[in-house]
Amino acid sequence: MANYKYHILICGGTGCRASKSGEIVQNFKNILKQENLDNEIQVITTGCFGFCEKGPIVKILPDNTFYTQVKPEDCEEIVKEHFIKGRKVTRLLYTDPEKKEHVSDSKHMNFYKKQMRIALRNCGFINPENIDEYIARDGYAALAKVLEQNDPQATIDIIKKSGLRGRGGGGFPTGLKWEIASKNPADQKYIICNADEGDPGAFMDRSILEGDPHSIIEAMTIGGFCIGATKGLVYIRAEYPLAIQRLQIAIEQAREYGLLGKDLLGSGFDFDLELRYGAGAFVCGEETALIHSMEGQRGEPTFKPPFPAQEGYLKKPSNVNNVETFANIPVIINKGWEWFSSIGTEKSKGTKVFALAGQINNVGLIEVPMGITLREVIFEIGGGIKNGKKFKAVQTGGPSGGCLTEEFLDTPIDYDNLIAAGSMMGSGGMIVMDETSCMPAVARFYLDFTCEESCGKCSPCRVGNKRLCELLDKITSGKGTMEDLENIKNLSQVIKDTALCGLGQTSPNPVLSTISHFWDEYVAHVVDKKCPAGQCKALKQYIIDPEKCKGCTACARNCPVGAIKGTVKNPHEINQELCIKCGTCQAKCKFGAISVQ
Amino acid sequence: MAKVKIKLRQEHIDIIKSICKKFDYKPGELINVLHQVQGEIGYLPAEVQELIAEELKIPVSKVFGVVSFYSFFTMQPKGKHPISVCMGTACYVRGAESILDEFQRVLKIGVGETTPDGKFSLTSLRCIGACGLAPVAMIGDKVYGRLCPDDVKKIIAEYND
Amino acid sequence: MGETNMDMIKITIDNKVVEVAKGTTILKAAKDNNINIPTLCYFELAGMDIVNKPGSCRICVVEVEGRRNLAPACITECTPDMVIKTNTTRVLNARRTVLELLLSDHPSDCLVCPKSGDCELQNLAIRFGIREINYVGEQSTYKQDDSPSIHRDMNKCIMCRRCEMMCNEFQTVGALSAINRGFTAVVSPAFEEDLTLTSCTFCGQCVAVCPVGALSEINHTGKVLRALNDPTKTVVVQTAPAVRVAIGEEFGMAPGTIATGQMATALRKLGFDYVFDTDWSADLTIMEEGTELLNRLKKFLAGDKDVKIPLMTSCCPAWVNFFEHNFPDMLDIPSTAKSPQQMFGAMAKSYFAEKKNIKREDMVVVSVMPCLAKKYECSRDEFKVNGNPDVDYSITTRELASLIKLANIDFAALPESKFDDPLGESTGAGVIFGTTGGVIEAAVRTAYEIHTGKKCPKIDFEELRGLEGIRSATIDFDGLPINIGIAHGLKNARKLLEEIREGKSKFHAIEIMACPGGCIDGGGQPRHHGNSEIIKARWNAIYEADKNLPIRKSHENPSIIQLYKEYLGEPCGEKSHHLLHTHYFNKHNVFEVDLNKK
Amino acid sequence: MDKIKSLADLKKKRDAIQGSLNLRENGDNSESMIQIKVAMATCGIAAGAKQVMETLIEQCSSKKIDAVVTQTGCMGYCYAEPTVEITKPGQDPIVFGHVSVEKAKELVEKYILNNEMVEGIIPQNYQSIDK
Repeated sequence: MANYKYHILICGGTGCRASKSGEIVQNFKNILKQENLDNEIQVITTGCFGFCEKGPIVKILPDNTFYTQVKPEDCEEIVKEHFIKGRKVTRLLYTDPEKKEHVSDSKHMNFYKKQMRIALRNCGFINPENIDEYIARDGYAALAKVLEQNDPQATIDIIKKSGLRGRGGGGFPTGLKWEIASKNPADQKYIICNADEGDPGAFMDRSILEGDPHSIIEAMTIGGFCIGATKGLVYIRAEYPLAIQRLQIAIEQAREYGLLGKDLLGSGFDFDLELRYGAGAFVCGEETALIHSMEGQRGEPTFKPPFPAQEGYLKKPSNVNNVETFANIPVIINKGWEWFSSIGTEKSKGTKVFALAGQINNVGLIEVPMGITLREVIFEIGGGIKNGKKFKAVQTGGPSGGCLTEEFLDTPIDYDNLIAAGSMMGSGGMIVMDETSCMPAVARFYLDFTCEESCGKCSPCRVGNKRLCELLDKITSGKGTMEDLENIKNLSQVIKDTALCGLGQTSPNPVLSTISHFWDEYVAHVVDKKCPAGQCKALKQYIIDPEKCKGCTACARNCPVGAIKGTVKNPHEINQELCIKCGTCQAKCKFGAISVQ
Repeated sequence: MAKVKIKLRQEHIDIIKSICKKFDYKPGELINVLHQVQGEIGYLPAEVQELIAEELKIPVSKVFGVVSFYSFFTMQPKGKHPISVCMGTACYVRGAESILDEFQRVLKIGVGETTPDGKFSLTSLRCIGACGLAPVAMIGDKVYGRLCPDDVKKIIAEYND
Repeated sequence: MGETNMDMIKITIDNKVVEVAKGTTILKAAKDNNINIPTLCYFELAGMDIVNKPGSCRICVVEVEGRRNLAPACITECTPDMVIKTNTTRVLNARRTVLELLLSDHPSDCLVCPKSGDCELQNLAIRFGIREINYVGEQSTYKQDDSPSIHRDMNKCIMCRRCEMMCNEFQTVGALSAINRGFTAVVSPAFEEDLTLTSCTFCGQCVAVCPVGALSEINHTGKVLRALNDPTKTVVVQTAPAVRVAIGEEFGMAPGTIATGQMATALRKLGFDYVFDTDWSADLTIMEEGTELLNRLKKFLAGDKDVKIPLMTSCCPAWVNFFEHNFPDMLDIPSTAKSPQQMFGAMAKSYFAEKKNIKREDMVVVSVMPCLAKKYECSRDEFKVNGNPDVDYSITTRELASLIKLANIDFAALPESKFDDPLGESTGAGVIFGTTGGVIEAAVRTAYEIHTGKKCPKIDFEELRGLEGIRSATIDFDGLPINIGIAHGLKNARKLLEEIREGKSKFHAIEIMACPGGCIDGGGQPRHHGNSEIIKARWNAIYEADKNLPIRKSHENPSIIQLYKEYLGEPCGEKSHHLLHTHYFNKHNVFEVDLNKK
Repeated sequence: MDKIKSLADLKKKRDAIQGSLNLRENGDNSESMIQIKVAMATCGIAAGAKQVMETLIEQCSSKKIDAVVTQTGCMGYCYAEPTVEITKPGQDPIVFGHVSVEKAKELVEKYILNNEMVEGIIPQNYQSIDK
């Protein structure tokens, strides 16, 4: 066996793979072979490091060098400089945006400093396709412990005491959920993992499955043992081919090791896993809809009760948890509930993974202890707003959440505070918006999403959200009235009050929160017929300032619809009738002569 | 009311029958069957759904009810180069709408349509998880990140030889 | 304190403390306390195994203390000490808004809608006093779909899914399903194609339960009026047994009123030249079907392997469609006897036409049926002679009522009159064709006497009656035990057919009717809006009408005896085989290899 | 592949593999560990730095010392190759010159484990490339 002195970890998450990280892996392997170093330096594809903004990421251990935005052609230089000459390739190191200094160790980066990785503990650290690496990190030790103890209730109690709550959105206490399912007797029960991540802008579940699939297998087995289920099902998005592949490999490996199948670790407990594929329906994140979908039906939610714990998959008691929730389980058992419950706030324990995105410098996947403030997340971890613009709002909780303003920046993040602020935790999407984002337009974007994803079963969601979307369309196109705003408010409230499932009940949140925090902006659209953020196409005009225009013709040449007329060296003019407000002219103008009104 | 004759290519009949058999003709496996059949044939036209219904012994209306519910399933053949523009929130706030508009304008097709020559089809999808590269579009398996409307023509030109 | 009943719980509803049984829904608890919460998608036919409560329309929401949002009353069960308010401002506003939303995606063409006056959505709009709709926007547009029996206008669909439930759960036909999602979600056949291209049996139960005008019957009243006003035509009408016990409801008479006499008078007033009775041809059906049963049974008992047992009745056209679509391998199981409607048509246009010397093309036969499938049945090619159908138009009980109203006839005040002879004379056996178990009871009354040559010791076979979905009884044919199975609802029929296919059926004869309770709740009957008491009243009325008749066995019907003597010869003889029997078609989809496509 | 049939099996398996991951675990905690850098430029390798580095890795691992052994470029003490820089947590780095395989063992034994000073310290100021 080779005695490796160095490990090169290369992010194999979807984001980095999109930027050719696969090619980087191959190049490293080839070059190391040429240089006869392939027995000393090991190349490992890992899961996501989280710092997607700067991907592809290449990390070198043991000296913990963190190279960012690596291109396949950089591999040779890294090998020659870093390994052969022992010099770091400074141009690929992360540059601190404030101090303008290179930082080589990820621990010193603001992005990682405040993070605490529990669910993501193995992501970007182990090779997800190698069960041995998982075992070496105490993998399956929690399962062994649980099986040896042979007391499901004791394990349920640990989870209950840890204070772990569902990470998929609702925040229901996980231990309690398991307890209810464990107390419903049945000849067959099911434990189900909801991996149908549908929030547009959240990808933590995918990252965990891609980076640490065994943690889910282990946790589901533990859950199965606790509730008395011998069968586990993972409902996974078909649009996640890599996660599916890694999970399948992991399941195979676990079976080969006897960690799935019959008589696990000599305990007499049988457990196995199967995959079920989602097919592109956000509503299937709702557990009853998910179950119907797994049964081969339309993913329509049904009224609860009966809860899945009473009557779930194939009418048998079932327990549904999401990926991130499961990822916490083995750690809690290994390190104890006391340790876990010492992290976080009074009612929200542990950490939460957020997908940080939007107009922010450091886009990526982060895991932070509950109770951290939005300010810390956005300005320290996230590195602040892109291009030095002003912070306007942050949207949490995806289509079910709301927009929070500056006044909430110092609120500690947990389930209850977010709800109190008019938003919610949701699955952990966190979209930061700057002054150029128009709030009514953002609300419309989310409503558009809800309309498209509504199953159509109940009238408030089927028709109500459609009408809400149409009303917001009216507002953003400058045709709204004050009466429309009143109707929007009433309709939102009624939908919240009457919709059948969580999707419908929370769908007006983006509207209600923006209306309450950005009322003036709505009124500006209605009364002044202006979009203060300059985003609403129907309400803006591109105007060429004849003073500044040098007649370079760049705008006219680039206008996709030929709406700009003018002769060389003479001021140009935009035909507003033809203009599609794409903004190309403004981007092309070197003289800053084109402005939006 | 009357007997309906449904015509299918022999190879498609064979594919569908073997997939249904693999899933033991269980109606509960409908979605898995549809996934695999679409994977093999590329799309799920009416005749294909009729045969799946026949094999699994469920009403074809239910099969269509499922196919038309899930956005992943399509009854239209995809173009040779299927284009998907990510409309996830991260991409949206970084201008994905204008990218999608530009694709529609350049290709002269709407979302969910295929160009008459069968070369390109255009869809929007929700978050492929490459938020760091937002806004993002995929052509086939290739991801294009940090797009601006100007890039669209160039990208399409790559495939237009 | 005395013993507390463990199964009772206390709740407070609109400030009143009441006790309800555990498991009671808020809707029921309210109703029992004279609080009528409005509903729309909710539908239940008690005792018939029919329930639709998706909890999806959200019209019935109420406020429950301690609950974040409003609770749907139809599906939320009462819990101990629950405090419910059914009429707070919040509730009323929510209901009104939801109703406005439904109306905002519904054409406002009430005045010309087939459901006007009998529409549950319209009733709600009246009840809520809707004067304007605050929410407007895009409306759904779907193509209109006409089949021989059913008209679909899905622009009016409110997605209550009652039709889908009937089609799939009660009938297991599966022609309809919810399709698409979100705003575009609607109930439709696969690929939004026409019903005629599906396995629809035209049972009409979707129409029977539709709360709005999305599903309605194909209306033939105009054609009937034209025929009645055509002096060159002799217009003959036949009325099915179940019509007489339901038509009174359309004129404010109590459910279960037997209005045979008024109906006959009304038909004459409408201008029909001959007012006859399908009960007459029901008696004829018994002669043919009963004889066929005995013939088959004899051969079977003699060890003839080619003969199929059980024999299944074939009067119900939806049932015929059902097995033609779903059990094409078993087309030789059902009786070949035509249905009473078609036997009547065949006899009217041969025997009676010859008797009266009316040319076939000058005679128009109209049938009044509780059924929508009868419209399709009379359009089938095998029931035509040179393109001229045996039955020209089949109208429903509802359509007849509208004709009567149109002609300014005060139905309830009409004097009673009798049917014309000879095709109007019938027995109690003919009447009970109108409900589940009736056909087979009528057959037993006759087959017993023909088989044994003895008078049957009883007439009322209580063991064959009832409203359970599947029933069975063994009737002693003087030493020969005959096992009889009865099913109504096609899901129950499917079960019996599958037993036969697996060789596990113990029955010698099986009666099938597609609709709940049989023809009394056919798709063409006056609407009961989920009140199963109405169906029970009709059911009682059928047996009462049977009892009221002097002759109660088909083979004792003098007109039938005369018919055989004068015209047909003997049951299942050559002439009756030609005129009164039919054959069935394989309607299952066929898959063919497409050789043209590459 | 052998099945894991018991908790003991799992532990055995974990212990067997854990070594291969130590490199990474340690990298993650480098601040709290002893860092040993071996100068491995051409001059160092010519003087036997490769064997020295292997010895150090082996010694640390067999004596269960939490140390990160890495290679580095030429430190500029070409006259004293092979050179090794040892940084204990919270202390300034010390560079040792003329480190042979034997000397390497001594460094581990005396300086690292027992905190005894060992001959061969190069006293001059230096600059590592990190700075």
